[in-house]
Amino acid sequence: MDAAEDRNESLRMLRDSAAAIAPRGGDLKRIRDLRFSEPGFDRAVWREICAMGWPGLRLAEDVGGSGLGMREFVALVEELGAGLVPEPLIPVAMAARLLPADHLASVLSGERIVIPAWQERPNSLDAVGGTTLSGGKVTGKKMFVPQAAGADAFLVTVQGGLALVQRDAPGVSLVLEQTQDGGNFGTLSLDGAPAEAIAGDASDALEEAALATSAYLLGAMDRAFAMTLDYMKTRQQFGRTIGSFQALQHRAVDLKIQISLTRASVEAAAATLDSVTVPALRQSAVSRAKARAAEASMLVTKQCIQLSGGIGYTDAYDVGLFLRKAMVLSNLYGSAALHRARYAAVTPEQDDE
Amino acid sequence: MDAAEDRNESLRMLRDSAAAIAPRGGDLKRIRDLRFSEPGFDRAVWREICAMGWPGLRLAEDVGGSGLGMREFVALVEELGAGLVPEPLIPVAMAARLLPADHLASVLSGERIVIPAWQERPNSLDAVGGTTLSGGKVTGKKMFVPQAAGADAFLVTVQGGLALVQRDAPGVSLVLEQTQDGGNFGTLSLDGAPAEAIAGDASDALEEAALATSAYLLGAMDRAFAMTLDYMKTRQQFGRTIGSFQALQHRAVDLKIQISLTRASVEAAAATLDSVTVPALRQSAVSRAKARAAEASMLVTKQCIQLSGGIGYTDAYDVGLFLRKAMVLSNLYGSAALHRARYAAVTPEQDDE
Amino acid sequence: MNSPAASARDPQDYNTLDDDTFRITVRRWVEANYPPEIRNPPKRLHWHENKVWFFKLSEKGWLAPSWPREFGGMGLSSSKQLIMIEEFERHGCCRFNDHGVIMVGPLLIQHGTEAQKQHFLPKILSGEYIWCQGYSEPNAGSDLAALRTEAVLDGDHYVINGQKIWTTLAMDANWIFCLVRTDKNAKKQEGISFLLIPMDTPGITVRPIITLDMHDEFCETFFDNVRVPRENLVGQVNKGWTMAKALLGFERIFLGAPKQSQYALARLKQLAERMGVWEDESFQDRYVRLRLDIADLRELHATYVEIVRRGETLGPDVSQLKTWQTELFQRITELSLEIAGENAALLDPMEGNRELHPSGLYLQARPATIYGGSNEIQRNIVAKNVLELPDR
Amino acid sequence: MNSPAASARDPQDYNTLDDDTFRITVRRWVEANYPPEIRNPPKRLHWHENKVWFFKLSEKGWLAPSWPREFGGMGLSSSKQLIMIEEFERHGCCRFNDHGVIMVGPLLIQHGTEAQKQHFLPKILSGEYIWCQGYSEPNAGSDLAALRTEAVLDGDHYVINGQKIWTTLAMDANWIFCLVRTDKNAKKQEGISFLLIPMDTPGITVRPIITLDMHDEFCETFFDNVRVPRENLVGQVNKGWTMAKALLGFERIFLGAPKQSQYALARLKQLAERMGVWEDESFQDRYVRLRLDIADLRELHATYVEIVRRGETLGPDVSQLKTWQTELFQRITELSLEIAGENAALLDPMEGNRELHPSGLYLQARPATIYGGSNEIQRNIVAKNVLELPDR
Repeated sequence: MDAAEDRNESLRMLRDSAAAIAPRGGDLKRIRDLRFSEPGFDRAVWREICAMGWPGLRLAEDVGGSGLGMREFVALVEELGAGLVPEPLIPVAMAARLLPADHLASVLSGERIVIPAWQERPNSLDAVGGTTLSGGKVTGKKMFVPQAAGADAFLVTVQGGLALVQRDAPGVSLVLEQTQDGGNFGTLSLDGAPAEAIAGDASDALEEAALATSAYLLGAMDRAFAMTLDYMKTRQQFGRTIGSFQALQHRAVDLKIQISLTRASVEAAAATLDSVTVPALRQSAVSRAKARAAEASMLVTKQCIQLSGGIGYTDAYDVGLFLRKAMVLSNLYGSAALHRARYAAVTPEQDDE
Repeated sequence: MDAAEDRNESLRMLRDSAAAIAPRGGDLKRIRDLRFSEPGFDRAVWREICAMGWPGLRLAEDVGGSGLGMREFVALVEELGAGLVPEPLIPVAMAARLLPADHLASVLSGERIVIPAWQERPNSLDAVGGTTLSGGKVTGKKMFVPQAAGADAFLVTVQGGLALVQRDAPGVSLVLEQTQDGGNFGTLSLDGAPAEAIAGDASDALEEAALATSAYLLGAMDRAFAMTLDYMKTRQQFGRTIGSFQALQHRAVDLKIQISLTRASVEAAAATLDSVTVPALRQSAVSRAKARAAEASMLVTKQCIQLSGGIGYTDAYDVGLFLRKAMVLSNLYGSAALHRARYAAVTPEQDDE
Repeated sequence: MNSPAASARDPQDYNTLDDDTFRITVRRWVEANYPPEIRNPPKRLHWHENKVWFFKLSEKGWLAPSWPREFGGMGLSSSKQLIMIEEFERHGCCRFNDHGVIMVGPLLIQHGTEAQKQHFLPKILSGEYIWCQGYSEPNAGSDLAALRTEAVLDGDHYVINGQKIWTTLAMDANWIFCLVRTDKNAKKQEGISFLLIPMDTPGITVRPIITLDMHDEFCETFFDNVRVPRENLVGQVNKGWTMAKALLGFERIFLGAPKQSQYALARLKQLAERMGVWEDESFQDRYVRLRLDIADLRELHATYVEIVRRGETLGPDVSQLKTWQTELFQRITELSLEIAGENAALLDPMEGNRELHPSGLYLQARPATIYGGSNEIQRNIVAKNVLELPDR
Repeated sequence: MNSPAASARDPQDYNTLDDDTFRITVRRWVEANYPPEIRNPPKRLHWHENKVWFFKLSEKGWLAPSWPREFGGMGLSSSKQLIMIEEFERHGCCRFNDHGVIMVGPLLIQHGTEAQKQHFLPKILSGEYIWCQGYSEPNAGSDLAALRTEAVLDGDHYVINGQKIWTTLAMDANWIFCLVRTDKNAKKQEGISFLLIPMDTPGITVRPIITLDMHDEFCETFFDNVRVPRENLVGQVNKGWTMAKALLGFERIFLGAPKQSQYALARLKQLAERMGVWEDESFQDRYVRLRLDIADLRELHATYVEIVRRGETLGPDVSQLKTWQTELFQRITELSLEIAGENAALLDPMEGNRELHPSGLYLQARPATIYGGSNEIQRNIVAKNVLELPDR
């Protein structure tokens, strides 16, 4: 019991520390101001985040990390999702899991931002693809690189390993597209770009990023829902608070159920990643969580718009920011459909019973 | 305008005439008493039905029919669905469409009941199958023959035509299974049974039966819904009429919408059968109507049970009879999934626009 | 605002043509005259974009199919009007700034003074006066009768104070027709009047609202001691509510038309092909359901069109149509987002192809269940006025 | 009613075992002692069918895991109780006539007089007294506090008149524990008391209710001037409501357990294989959604079990669990009917295989959203007590 209580206490402290960056119930002015800017986040805030040790939370203490587990990381990221924090914690933490010790210091300090570039086609969880590294030169094309505008270097997955490519190296071209949340995706074309070979395989780091994204979506949908409940408790129509209308009440309950299922699923998956090494079991848990988080976040945020009525359709209303975030993250690191299919493929039937 | 008004007037009269067998808003004691009996319907009532000319409604006047169209047949059958009339009008009318003139008199008078036996595997609309007629003997197996317990003869589809088989002929064996509505399905095994060859193809008569079944389901769900609305207007809980609770009101509206869609779909399909000869267009219209009627009737009747609360779960409560009827007819003459697939196969995309 | 072309009166009485001939006549004219660059616009166009079509219709004398011929309309029967709408939709004609033709004209023809008719109707047809609608307010949305923008008589003028919201294309308009409260002590629906107000009257401020899909179709309109002559009142004082409700008659059948859903389904198909899921059995399974939902919507819509064609009044059950169509439209755009993969995130169309823009269409579909009476209100209407479910 | 075997007291204190050892102990005993012919019954069994298992447990001293050892129970910790439940479920043990053990025993232990405890508790454990529950009435379903069955004091006896409904397995019981109205003038929830009534008292009539799935699990029970001694009152007069509510605590986590849905899913798979649709991509697509719905239910359920394990009280949010589980259970049975083709119509199992009975399972799933507090009530509870949405 004591160990469990200790752990709960440390999770609580971690969540509290997130308030420094994403004040609970705080306004979203900073988030709004950063939208559609480049790089789409604030480098100074990123350094604060690094000062708190978050990109290295999962790393061993001897390489500058905090030695904590996925349960802690997920708890933290959920808080950041509630605040729609745009700084690239999830991709950088993924890169940090893959970089060798001698590359970590500048990344963990925030001096350099390294973003993984692993994806080569839409709707895919294949972390390798066809990009090649040969004679110190990398050639290939990577898509949907998140918050790419802020990257100093890319950790590119190649056949047989990884390659670290500086953004300003010759043969590197980066095309940016804006995303609904005000951030950006990069398409990275590598044409014999000089690169440093890094040993390793991104698959497991990708699982962690997918689960962290689920937690971010959980935090986001929960906050959007809380804001909508507040609105329902104050908005008057027909001489009544709209939250008193039973049809809206029951719809709100259905959203609450989805949020509860997502929380249970995400937390159970984090516990699995912390305790189980069998790849199929890890993938099964992550796919379950991401499939739920993706669908639930789209459902919850779209209903929050509907429950807010006309005001919900204005860009000026904050709930819309959460909908846009769900649109960006739902299909990133695998859509619900992709994760459902993977769940079916890796999960033996009897595990359902 | 006059022609349309005349037609509407004749439809109204036909609907009114149905009240002789299925009194509007009448109790369902007769229906209840006949359940799980053999043959599952009342031969005397069947003769009344025949006296009103319903099995021959679609036949030309010179063979003893009324020369009316599918719009009329569908209007009539909808009323019978509202009264859950168990007499085998749909299968016998199907048989009547296929029998030669010299066989019709005894069928249209109600003296003999001929039921089509066309199906050889579940979930199929193949009206032919593998049953063969050779040298006046028929061999094969037919399933899901509706109200088979009351048949005097079966009109069996065989390769290249039809075969009329007397129930008591040698080589005929009929196994009955009870159905949820209190009727029965027959499995008909024919082992060299003597049969009379009849020229023809059951495909189009099968379309008519499928559409009529949709209309029956429409009548049934509409009546179940009306009964449930009455209950919602009278049942008191928490000092209020339960029909005043907004969550229940909105659910009732969603059911109403499904009923309205079904009505529009069934009536449009009947108009198509009355005016269009292209098989693909006819199949498309029928599949659209049956797919909607099957799903809507299951949705409406199950929700009527839920809206009725505990009493809805008793066999003694009449709404349950409509649920059971929907369970029997939803998948008969093609399930919703089967008809959706067929709709996709036969309907060119541009017809959607 | 550009200076308008002269409006014409078409000398022909099209009611004398049979339906097919009329349909062909309309189709040929539209094909010859509609500006191709604005076919099937993905968003509602502004005046500067759609006025070329407005003036084409105005010059032809086809701007107001429903108005009586004596006022410059075509005086068409209901069934002929529907044929025109069908042909315009078929060709992908845009909606122009039509509040004058659809709302203000019929209102004045029925309730206006002789002087109002003579002044306003020609200027509506010529495009000199372009209108927006001032109904909703921040605290009077679903509960429209709770509106509080106030008009107080001061000599020969009304003095207006308050705020309207969701005034469609107010920045394009030079006149607004407003519901205002003229009696604060009356019961909610009473004490409301109809006023016509020039947008350049001192004290009016218009602020565009940026919507979720980053469009500026809607505005907020503020009134600060705005003075208009009392002649600008339409109909009787304090009787505006009844007049406004009558004008809403057609809206629900319009919002329930299958066009939006059909457009979205065609985009879904394009996207599915592009994403390589078109052949997938599980996609096809969901796609055919949507096809059937539209097919049945088309039949249900046709039954309401038939009522209009017969010249009968639509009952409250037409709210079913609006509810089903708008939610179907949304479901189609939701499936589009699901299959779009990471492209669902993009702000702009995929690959520069405006027909491959699942995020845009998804966001555009959101307000369909909110405007024109939210679907919650539509369900209340059906529950009470069609199903006759009790209040307590 | 058969004469009961003697009940035993198990001398061992199982709380001293570690969880794994205890689990193995239970598992071995169940495997050795559970009658194989009643594993995984598709319907609730009657006393004549399930009593063999009841007496096995009674003889072993394992009938009442939660009761203190002094009263003949096992005195197990919450976590050990959960292990027992899990092992029983895992093996497919039937539910027996357990109202005495689950409801009446704990009620008496907390609120009963010394005499009541001494009289009733041993007879519950021995199976001499078999109980049913008299709560719901025809006009007091969701609104249970509206109950009207009345008990009027006449000297040393209460005289009971009224009607109960949904009295589970009343025909098997020889005692009923009833909520009755003892003060007609008090507010709804007040004025209700708890009475224990022998079923053979003159004036009691039991009429089975045939349910949609043609089972006779439930009854109506009529009281016509039924006289019972006033000593049969449990706890204070007019305080029955509070006691009854406390007894309902565990019900929602029980009704929210994934077992029903898991059972239904296994049947769905079997049916899909039989119908030849198992490999279809579109079926698999829907099947995996249901698998995931169950998987997440399992995780959510585990969080509530954890609360119980820690000995804490469940909050109103447990209503979410009951809502989700019961509707999921129904959705699974609905898909089963869809794929069953014409077999969906059959009254009896397909091919004589009781595991292939889609229509039966479909009907059995219907009341899950009605009993134990209808899902509408559960949603009201969450809306008001968890989301704190207002009443006006």
